[in-house]
Amino acid sequence: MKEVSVLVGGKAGDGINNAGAMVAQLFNHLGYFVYIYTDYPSLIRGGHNFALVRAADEPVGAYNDRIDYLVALNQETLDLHLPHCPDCTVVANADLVKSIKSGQTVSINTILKAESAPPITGNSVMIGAFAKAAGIPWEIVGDVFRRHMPKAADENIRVARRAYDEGLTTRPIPAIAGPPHTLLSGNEAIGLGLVAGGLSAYISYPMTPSSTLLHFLAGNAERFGLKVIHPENEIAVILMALGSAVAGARTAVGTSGGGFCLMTEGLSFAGMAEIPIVIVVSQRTGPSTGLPTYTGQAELRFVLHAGQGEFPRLVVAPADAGEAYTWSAAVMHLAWKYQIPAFVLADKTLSEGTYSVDYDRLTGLPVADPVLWDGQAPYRRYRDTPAGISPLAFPGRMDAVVKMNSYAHDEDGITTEDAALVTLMTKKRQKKEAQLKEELIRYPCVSVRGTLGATTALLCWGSVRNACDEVAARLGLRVIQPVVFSPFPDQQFSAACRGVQHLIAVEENATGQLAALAREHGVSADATVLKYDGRPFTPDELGRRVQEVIAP
Amino acid sequence: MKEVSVLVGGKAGDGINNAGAMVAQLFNHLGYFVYIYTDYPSLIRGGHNFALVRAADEPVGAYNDRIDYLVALNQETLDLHLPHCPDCTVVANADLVKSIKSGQTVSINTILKAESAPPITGNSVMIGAFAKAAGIPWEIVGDVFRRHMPKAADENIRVARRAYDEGLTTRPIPAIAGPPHTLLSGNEAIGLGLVAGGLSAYISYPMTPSSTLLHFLAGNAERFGLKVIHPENEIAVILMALGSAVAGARTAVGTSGGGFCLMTEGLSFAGMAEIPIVIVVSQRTGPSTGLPTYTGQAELRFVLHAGQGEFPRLVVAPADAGEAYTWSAAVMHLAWKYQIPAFVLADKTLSEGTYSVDYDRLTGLPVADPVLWDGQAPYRRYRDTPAGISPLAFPGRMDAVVKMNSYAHDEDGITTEDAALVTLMTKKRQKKEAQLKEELIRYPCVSVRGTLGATTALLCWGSVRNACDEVAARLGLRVIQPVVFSPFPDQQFSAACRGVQHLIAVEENATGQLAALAREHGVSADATVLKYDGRPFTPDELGRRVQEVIAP
Amino acid sequence: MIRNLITPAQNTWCPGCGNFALQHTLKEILAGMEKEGRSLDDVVLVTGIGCHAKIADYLNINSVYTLHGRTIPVATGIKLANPKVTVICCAGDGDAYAEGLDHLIFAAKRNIDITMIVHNNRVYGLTTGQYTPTSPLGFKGKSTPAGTTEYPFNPLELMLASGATYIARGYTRKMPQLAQLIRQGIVHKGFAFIDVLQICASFFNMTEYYQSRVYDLAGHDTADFEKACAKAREWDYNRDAPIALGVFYERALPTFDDRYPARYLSAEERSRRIRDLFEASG
Amino acid sequence: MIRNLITPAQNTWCPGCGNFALQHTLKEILAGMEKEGRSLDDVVLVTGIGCHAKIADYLNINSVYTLHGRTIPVATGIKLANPKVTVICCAGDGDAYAEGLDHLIFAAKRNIDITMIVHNNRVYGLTTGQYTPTSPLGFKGKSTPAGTTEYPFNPLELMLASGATYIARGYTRKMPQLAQLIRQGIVHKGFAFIDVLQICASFFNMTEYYQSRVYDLAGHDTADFEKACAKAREWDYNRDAPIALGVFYERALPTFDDRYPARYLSAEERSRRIRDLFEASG
Ligand SMILES: Cc1ncc(C[n+]2csc(CCOP(=O)(O)OP(=O)(O)O)c2C)c(N)n1
Ligand SMILES: Cc1ncc(C[n+]2csc(CCOP(=O)(O)OP(=O)(O)O)c2C)c(N)n1
Ligand code: SF4
Ligand code: SF4
Ligand SMILES: [Mg+2]
Ligand SMILES: [Mg+2]
Repeated sequence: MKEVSVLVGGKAGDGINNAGAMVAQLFNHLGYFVYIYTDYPSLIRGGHNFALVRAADEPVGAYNDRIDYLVALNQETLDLHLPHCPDCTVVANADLVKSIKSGQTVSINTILKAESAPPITGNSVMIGAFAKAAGIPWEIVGDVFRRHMPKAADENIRVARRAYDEGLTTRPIPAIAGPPHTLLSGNEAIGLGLVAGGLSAYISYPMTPSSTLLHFLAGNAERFGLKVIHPENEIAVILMALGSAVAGARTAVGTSGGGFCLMTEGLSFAGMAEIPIVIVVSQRTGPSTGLPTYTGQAELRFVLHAGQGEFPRLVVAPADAGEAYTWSAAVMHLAWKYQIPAFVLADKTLSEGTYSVDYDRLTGLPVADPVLWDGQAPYRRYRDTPAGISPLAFPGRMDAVVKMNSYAHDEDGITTEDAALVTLMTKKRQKKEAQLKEELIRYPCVSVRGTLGATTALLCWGSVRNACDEVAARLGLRVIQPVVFSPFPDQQFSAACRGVQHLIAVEENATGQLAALAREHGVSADATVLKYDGRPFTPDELGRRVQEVIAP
Repeated sequence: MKEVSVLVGGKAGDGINNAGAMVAQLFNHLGYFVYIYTDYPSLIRGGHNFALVRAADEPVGAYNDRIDYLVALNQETLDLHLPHCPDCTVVANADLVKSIKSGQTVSINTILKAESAPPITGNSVMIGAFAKAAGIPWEIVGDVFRRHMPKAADENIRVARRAYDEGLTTRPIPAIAGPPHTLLSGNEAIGLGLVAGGLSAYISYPMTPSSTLLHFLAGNAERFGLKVIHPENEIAVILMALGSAVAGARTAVGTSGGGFCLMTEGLSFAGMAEIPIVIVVSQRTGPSTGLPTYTGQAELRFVLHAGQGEFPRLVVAPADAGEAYTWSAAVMHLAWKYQIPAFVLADKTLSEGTYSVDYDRLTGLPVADPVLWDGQAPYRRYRDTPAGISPLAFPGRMDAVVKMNSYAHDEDGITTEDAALVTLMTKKRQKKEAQLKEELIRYPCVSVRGTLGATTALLCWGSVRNACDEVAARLGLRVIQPVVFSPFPDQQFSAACRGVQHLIAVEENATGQLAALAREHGVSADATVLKYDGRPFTPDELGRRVQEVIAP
Repeated sequence: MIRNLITPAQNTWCPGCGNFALQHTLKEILAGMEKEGRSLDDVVLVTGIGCHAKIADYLNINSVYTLHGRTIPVATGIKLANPKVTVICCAGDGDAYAEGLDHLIFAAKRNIDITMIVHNNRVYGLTTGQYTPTSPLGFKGKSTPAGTTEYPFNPLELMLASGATYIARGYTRKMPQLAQLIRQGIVHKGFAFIDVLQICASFFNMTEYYQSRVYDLAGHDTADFEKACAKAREWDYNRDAPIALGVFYERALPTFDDRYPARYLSAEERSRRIRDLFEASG
Repeated sequence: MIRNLITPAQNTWCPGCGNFALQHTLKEILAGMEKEGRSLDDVVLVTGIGCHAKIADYLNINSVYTLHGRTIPVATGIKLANPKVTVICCAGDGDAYAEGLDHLIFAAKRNIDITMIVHNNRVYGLTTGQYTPTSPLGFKGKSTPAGTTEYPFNPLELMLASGATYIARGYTRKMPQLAQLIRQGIVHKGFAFIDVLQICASFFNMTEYYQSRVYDLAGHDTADFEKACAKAREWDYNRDAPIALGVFYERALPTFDDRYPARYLSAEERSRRIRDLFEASG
């Protein structure tokens, strides 16, 4: 794999995210696949932020230990990162770094003064300087500014150009053949997937790392005909969303673990009253407030079992933006077909990571259609049917009295305490689950990757899959990634595990939640490789740790 | 087993619970062990209520299909129950039942008028009539009234006596040798256990079937020096309780599944900030509002995994009032020793069922002591120690700055985002769990009962154990009942399962949650016997269903 | 087709319960709407959990029997998704003033066009008699056998402070007025709040107390905020005082649902726009 | 021993943030208490989650850094368990007025003896700039890029309607007065509420706006409820109007914690009473 990595670092408020995005677009327009990881503490200004852009000639979804270029807006960036990449090419802000041993510096202040540009354009100076160091043709740089920083493009281009002209090309990056791709963050991909699945309302209370999904959909509400609402708290979020769904609008909510806690009572209500709802949970490091801006995979079991009582639920955990897009659409369709709560389970790495996506090469998933009432009165909201799915009608529909109920109820939605009826209705809901499980056989619920016939396999889920892919490629391993967790795809999972002699579970949590779940489904991992400090596995680190357990 | 069962039925508001309790006391004073089950819909007046009193010459904790006496305050009681016990002895309220084929009637109205007693004494008439039919000596009846209905005992005794004198003894119940026992409901036993564990504050929002615990402790607040608070909602409940614990008061909360949903964010906070708290969750039929006054066992997995992130928790599910008392005390002690959230997981059957308890024969459990700060400054709230337990000090303690934190934090309780520190503190919490698991080896975490060497075993938990005991006695089976679910007692559990060839999981839920958990811990049940209509298994019904799976 | 407005579900309220009056009143209002040619298919009843909430089982119209304390967000969601429907909430006082108080204040703040009827029996009925935020100081319920230690709050004052645009109080033993207040609340465009003093026959029977104190707010200027405050404060749900019934305050203001107009996108248009956005990000 | 009141934790507020003023003010107040001979071991700071809440890391006193929106129940629990400690809450406006509004109203209703300081920057700071319940109509935040569609509510009015016994408003650029208001709030026996207009330099810098409008409530009769209401309504957090700073209202009332006296039972006494109860039930 041909690859190059750039770290852009500075303090919170310096616009590091934007700088990273621009660097990524430069690579994108040079023909590379890119991935961006952003690392920032939970504060608004001053702390250390960095964006890691990795570009390669094949799709990537993780950053690695090696860094080729270090773009440093301040001394702290050098202090923190240079020791780990002594050979990298440094492009530093002369105003804030002490002397550097090698590499070049550019003075943001001087250039801004010369162009009488505002401080906010400071990071464009660094982009210009980096582009020159990397020998990226100016046309591409100018193009990328005009396309991706359309607001005040001219000003930014001016300062970038001056830095570009002042700098030297020291370590040129070749263009490679290939069209630019769409660069999407995981949250943007989820949002677009939901829209593709028919989203008409998104309701959310801000919580990192789900907030950017709220911001993205709020910013595109007009474009997609959405109602985007930010209510008083997460309890209001889930119940407003359920009300919206009751009235016939495809609705989703988004949050992280702490906010999801407050939604669990509403979740169980959706299960009992059979209200379709999509819940996006983006995990961060817990427990409790934890590390708000860092990643984790410790809510798989919580999402699987949250809410009192038992009811069918769909739980899907995509690994990258492409999967996030296609599955979010599918999750919405399936939620509506089965009238159940359905989850897109993400994590900070996925939600806030940026990936190259090729719209035309996304694997389309089937589109499940809802079962609508045929108008034959009387309408019975919870009519029992062979598949357990009751035809849908919404309040306002002529001649349908639609009665929804959180109590145990009869087919008309009237409360009951009758033992036989309670059993019948529980079975009705179980039939839906069985039918959904059946239908999911046509979906790629378990992704098998790497060396398919290898007898040593990495078992993983969510964004960690991307690092696993790379390790598997290096070591010749199989990768087994369940995407759907509920209803559990037993058949596909055991097929995926066939022939595996050494199974290594790789997870970003402290207990091995997927490993435990696999055990429950008859498959025991031989070892677990766990990490729970909020930072994603790099392929390098993961490779080392996997090798330790393969050949101790 | 010598046994006799009495069903007392009437409409909500008739005082059926009280009548059941008095009948149970009559048996208690005849030397029997008793068990009371009450069945009532979720309404205040008018629906059908019944209390089932089962008395036996050995301890019982379930009611059975056979009924010997039917005490009917109204016609509905006869209509609903007589078909199922055609041979039973009927004692009916002449005012509200049509003619009866056999048995005797007594007119409540006539007797109340004769004694000019108020309507509320109506059920005492029925108790008197029943006592006579059962040939219970009047001294015992009078005694029981004076002891257990001290308010207005005279009035009640007068009407009971008149009914007693008017009736005939048709099916006498012999007294047996044996002292009377304490009769306690599961919730009373939990409450007393918590008090024994040092409870000083109980905070709760009413929710069936936990409400009677709130009422019991509120009614005894003075006696036990408790602060009993009913705040605005369950979120306030858990956080007020955590505040109380932070200040050094042993505190518990109680709720059912729906209310527990709202506590999950606080739960995770307790996990991260290491605040000891006891949470009583009494299950009812779900999902959602479900059947508020009926039972269920569908929240085992929810309680095990609730809250974002991972942290140690203690989860204990007692089966009867005796276990509820001893374990509630132990749970409180262990919560404080390990500074963790700890659960008493009950269900409606246990919470509202009444059991004979012999204080002197309760198996005492060890008393775990908290680790208190020795006063050596500086105080560090989260000091790492070999067992992971940080010595406790409370705000107000001289020279201790006590900083508690829901964020990832250092040993002083100051927020950190440092990867190494985050890992260290997670390991610290894991060490506590390991230590607790070690300590629990000295506790009876898995109860093995019945025919200990049998190769066919019933795997069960919570109140269902009582029906399993009876079935096992009849069929010569082993009963395996985990009492502790987290940390999972792997050692005791596999010891308990040793030699079992046919394992049958018996649960009051629709998915077999314990069976799945056992699979996760390496033990597969061969069959599940499930029930989820809100009514507990009777030994008779369970016996039939177990036989079906043993010899199909 | 004139429908039967009462379902076959067995009614399980206690004899003498004020909920009968509320049910009857709503039934009459619905019947009236139907007579005026309005389709009841466009009406949705949203209830919490409690005795009051059983009305969802009894009235034969669209209903959502939600969770304890959560009528308002569900009603808000329905109204936002389909602004054409009339949404009526029946909530308990435990429901609306304890478990879900925040939603009530935000509904007023947003001026969402729904009608909120609080069956204020000043006790938790269904859970067999605990105090609520409107029980008087010293109330001896099952959770406070020695008497509560908190003053009640005054829901009307809270609603005035929260920006509600229609604030009224009714009483289950003054049915014609109650019907009038609810009818007017439904017609009111915006958040309509009606606190209904509802008799709980089993746990807090205030009939005698109310009978001798209630009076009609005739002649009160409902546009005068200050006067509304004064009238609302006259009786604080604790001290003895005359208890005014009627509309305390009303004013016109744009509604929340109005501010979120429906925007329909065809499936093709939707796909095209998604594609465009993909392209713009490349 | 006079302790260092500031911890070594790195301060990460933005330059110009009003939280510095609040921290400095609290530090001075604490130092003053110590000088008067009060032990700071008896003070507990309870914070929510947000920029404001970082003060828990910075002030070297007992603290509980709780959850978003949950300062009050935690503070209430602490005060109930140990009525001798002084409990101060620092909450955000998102915290206290959105996520956890119900607790605020109940704290006022109960008159629990704690001091509630709301760092009201009228924006969610830590989550990078969304509207809060006190943001003005039309506020363009990240969740409402086209402007909010809701009027703010007025927290002072809500507190007046909820029965709060000490209600004040301060401003981070009027530090001596701010210190006075907080000090008085701490001394006040009962629930003390102080809404502090706090400058957020990054997402909603209202310095200019406030500077020209704030004035001191000198001479206002804090015992007069009606006048307090009028003063509270003068500025509604939306329309342009003079902004009064100072104590709006204060009165004496028994506190919640007072009503739950401590009752100590020795272990033996406790066992004896349990045993007695066992015996009584047989
Ligand atoms: C989250 C939650 N907590 C508690 C309950 C139990 N519960 C059911 S109804 C009710 C109170 C009902 O009181 P109110 O709202 O005044 O209604 P009423 O019965 O008086 O009409 C409670 C506490 C519940 N269903 N859900
Ligand atoms: C239950 C929950 N929801 C959401 C969040 C995310 N969150 C953290 S701080 C915050 C808002 C902070 O706003 P405010 O209370 O006004 O404090 P400020 O940052 O402005 O001081 C939010 C929404 C959270 N931590 N917990
Ligand atoms: S308990 Fe009260 S509110 Fe409930 S049905 Fe009976 S009288 Fe009505
Ligand atoms: S974002 Fe605003 S409130 Fe937060 S630290 Fe910065 S200036 Fe202060
Ligand atoms: Mg009520
Ligand atoms: Mg704020």
